[in-house]
Amino acid sequence: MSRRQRLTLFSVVALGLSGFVLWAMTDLRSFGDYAGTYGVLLNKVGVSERHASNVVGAIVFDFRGFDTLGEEFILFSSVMGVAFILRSSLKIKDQRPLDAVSNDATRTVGGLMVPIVLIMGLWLAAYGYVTPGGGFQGGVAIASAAVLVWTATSYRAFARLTPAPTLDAIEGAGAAAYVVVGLVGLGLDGAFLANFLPLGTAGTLASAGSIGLLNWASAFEVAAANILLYREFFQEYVQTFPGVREER
Amino acid sequence: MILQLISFTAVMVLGVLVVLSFDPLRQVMVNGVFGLSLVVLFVVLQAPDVGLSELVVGTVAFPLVLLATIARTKETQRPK
Amino acid sequence: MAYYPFVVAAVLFIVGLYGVVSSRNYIHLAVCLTVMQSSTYLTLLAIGYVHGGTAPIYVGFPKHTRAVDPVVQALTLTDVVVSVVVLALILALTIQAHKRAGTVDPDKMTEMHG
Amino acid sequence: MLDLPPLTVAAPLAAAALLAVLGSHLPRHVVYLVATATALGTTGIEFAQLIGSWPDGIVHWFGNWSVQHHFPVGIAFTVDPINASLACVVGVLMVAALVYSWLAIPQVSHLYHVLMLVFLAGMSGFALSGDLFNLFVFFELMSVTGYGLCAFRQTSSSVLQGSLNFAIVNTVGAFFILLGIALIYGRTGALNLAEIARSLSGHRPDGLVVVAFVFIMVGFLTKAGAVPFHFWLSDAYAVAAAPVGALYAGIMSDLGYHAIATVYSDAFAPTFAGTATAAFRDVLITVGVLTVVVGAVMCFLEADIKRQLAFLVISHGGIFLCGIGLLTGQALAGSTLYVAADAMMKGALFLAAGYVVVVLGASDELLLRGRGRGRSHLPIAAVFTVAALGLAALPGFGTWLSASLIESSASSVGFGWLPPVLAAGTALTAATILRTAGRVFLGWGPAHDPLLTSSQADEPTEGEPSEEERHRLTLWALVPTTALLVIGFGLSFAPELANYAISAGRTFLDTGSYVDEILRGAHPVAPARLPGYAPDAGAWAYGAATTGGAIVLGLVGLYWQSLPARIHRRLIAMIEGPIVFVKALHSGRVGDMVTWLAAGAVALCAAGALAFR
Repeated sequence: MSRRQRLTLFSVVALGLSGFVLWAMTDLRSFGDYAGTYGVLLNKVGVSERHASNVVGAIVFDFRGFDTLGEEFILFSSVMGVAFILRSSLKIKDQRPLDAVSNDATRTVGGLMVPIVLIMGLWLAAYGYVTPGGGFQGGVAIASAAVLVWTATSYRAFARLTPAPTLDAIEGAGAAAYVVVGLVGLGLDGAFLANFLPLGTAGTLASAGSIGLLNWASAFEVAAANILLYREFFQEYVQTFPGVREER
Repeated sequence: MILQLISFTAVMVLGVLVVLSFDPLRQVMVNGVFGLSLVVLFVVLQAPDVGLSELVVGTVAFPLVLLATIARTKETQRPK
Repeated sequence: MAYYPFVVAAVLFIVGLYGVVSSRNYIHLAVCLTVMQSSTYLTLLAIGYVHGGTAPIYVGFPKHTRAVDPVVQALTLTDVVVSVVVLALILALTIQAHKRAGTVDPDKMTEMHG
Repeated sequence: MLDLPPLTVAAPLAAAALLAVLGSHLPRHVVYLVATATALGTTGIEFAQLIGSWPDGIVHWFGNWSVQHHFPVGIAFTVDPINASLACVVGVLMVAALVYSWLAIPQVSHLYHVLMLVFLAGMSGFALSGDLFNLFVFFELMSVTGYGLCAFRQTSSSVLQGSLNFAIVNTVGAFFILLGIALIYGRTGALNLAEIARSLSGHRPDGLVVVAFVFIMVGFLTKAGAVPFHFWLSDAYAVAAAPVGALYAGIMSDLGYHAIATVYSDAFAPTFAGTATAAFRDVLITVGVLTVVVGAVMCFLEADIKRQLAFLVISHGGIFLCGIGLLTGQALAGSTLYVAADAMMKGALFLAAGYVVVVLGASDELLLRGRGRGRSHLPIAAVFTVAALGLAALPGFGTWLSASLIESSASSVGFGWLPPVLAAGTALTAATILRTAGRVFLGWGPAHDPLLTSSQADEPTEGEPSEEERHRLTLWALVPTTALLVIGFGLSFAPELANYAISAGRTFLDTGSYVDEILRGAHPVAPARLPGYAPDAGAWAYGAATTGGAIVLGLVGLYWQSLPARIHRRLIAMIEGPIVFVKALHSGRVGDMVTWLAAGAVALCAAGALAFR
């Protein structure tokens, strides 16, 4: 098809598609009027049965914790896939112009931000099942702190601070830990990912049983996975600087 | 109610703008604003968990990955 | 207002689809995919919203407060992760495609069929 | 005793995570050993699970969150003999693919093994899940690892283009699924398939239910490569490395079709009961026949071996869809056995094609003409030909037995015209492979053919293999290929297999007992005794027609230019127009593909609206 033919066909199709989508959506209950069984039930029993004050956290790591296992591995394998595709096996030469910024003010602010963002990330991860947040959000925030290291100092400092083998190990260990917690549940309680720890008091850190373990496993996995992802793309970016040659 | 109306409309308008920004660099910026409008909407819809996710993803992960790719593919390329 | 959120979601879906179909740049196309994906976030969260409901987090609230549906929020969280992942993979492929073919235009990369 | 279903996913995932940690420090052979042993172990678990699933099925509730307050609050794997046998096929193919990789590409990075193991887990989970959103999660897991694996050898831009198209089109398909899930959740407030069925039953389907079901179907049809959602598939599968392609072709596509059967019979069948069932049957069979025909024709017109196989996958997927679409227990049984037997043939052929590419240095049939002559190429020639005969449903063997189940079931629901169409498609695709074998290994036929799409490039589509690879590849690499062929052919000799399958197929389609089993923990009534299926005369005729047709059409494909000029000129004039048209549709542009995807979605919605309103 030529471009024009494609867009003509698409305009007809888009018209039909919007019609059907709207037809379906107007059969929903009107906005704000929802009373679905699943959500209502979990809102009712989530805190009492799981002792997790954040019901979303309880769903993510327990009621539907198996979805999250899949999600962890989606992230995990995409990092593997990106590394596999980019094959950044090239050594970045020790070149000076690899730094993102050379402005002192930016560096100072960036440097100050690193601990703040890091602590924020840890806090988000730690209180995931008590207040909003959780392993994923915390993990990405921790990874952002590592990015700030780059803006504040140099690419080399960033690369040295985040050695790929260590990150590989953390990522793999986090992902494996999730599976292992699941398997322990299978061994002790007969169901994969079944809770095997005391539930504790809702609203405190020592609550919610094995949700805490899964939460931390995923926080480590997500943080390492994100840093690895950024690294892959940074290495591509760094190659655009003059003086850096591709090896292949 | 008004807040919901405004944030939904903002998301819609910005989403259309993202698609219609053909220059990649410009699109990254518009996309960043679009991401923020989504965060606001999620908070308005009482979904702070999702809002936080979108915040960390939209302000760090998306722009970083996109900017690196844009920089990498910008140079005039020699054929293989 | 009763169906406005769903209309917004439908608009984003179709507009994102238009972006994917008409795009001349894989980077632009990947971002259009995330716009399409945000349509699914909107649909999910709008479905689970309850007028006057609070967030499904029970700290400092009496237990009988009406809250919005927590399940759709959990689903949306997974959805957000998927969006990052897909974007990263497509962009990685785009970088490699640019190295090999020297272009990021989907329509120019059709050497397979002439 | 441990419950087996979660282990089919957990075991490969744990091994993948372990390899990610240790892989870069271990010698390659150790990495291969760990990966292959894990795949082998997982396959063992899957077979044990298949045996355990007869006849009652196995339900595993993750986290012990089963039905509470009369509602399923967790996620369940619902294993029945049908999906358990598909999981076995996944395992067998993965073992063969890893063994082949070990022999053919031993130096690959450990990331490859990590991705392969996650891919195994993704496909197993996708086959077994009984929860709508969990199905989506495994769909994405399978897809994401697939995108990474597709860009295996990026020496040419066609590899990257194929991978990009794969990623983009499948992602759009996934959004359709997600929107469908959101809609159905908005209606039923449930994600468990049985609970959705209970909630929907007794209500006539309205716009929401129809559109939601169609959108979910669109995503799965995209993964499966049904016409008109298939345009990405031929580009992606043709460029995938042989072992990866064997998995895509052998089972990943077919899992998409299986997911449609699952979602339909476990969740939507009650609300579609009555006249709508007939309409649904018509829709599925229309799509299936279209897929069979377009795939077979494109396959026959292709000169590149890998692209021939890609279109063959599309065409044979259509047969599978027709078997599902007949909505009888026997046809579903036939379909499942067909997937199993055909997967072995397709997997074997992809591995054999990979071998040909490395050893003979090209993937274009015309270019390779006569290059495969000589005693040293005898084994690969034999494997290639035997696989082609297997695809042609050689009477008495695995693929034939399963095709005969579909064939004899079709007329019972008023689709007597269907078997000839399926036979024609089967014959045409098998003829293509036989033609290629004849041209490459015997030097038959001319070196030019104006009908065939040929790049005439010396570089194979999947990229140039290194000299080292060529040197290293020995006849041992044909061992996994041969093993697959033996399994595929031998299936028909497993005692009572067809009868067990028919019985399982009937249970699979019985939504009522499924819902009772999941939501009330009731055990389904075990079938009193096995049906006594024996292939009749029609089945033998079917097999004779496909095999004979394949040989005749293969010869026609080789020698049609030698026909008297008058005849062959008229022939060309007759078919040229449609051929040019169909070829032009396969433009390889992602914008076109997505447009066709959306057009297909609209067409299906319209069909649904007409049928149910």
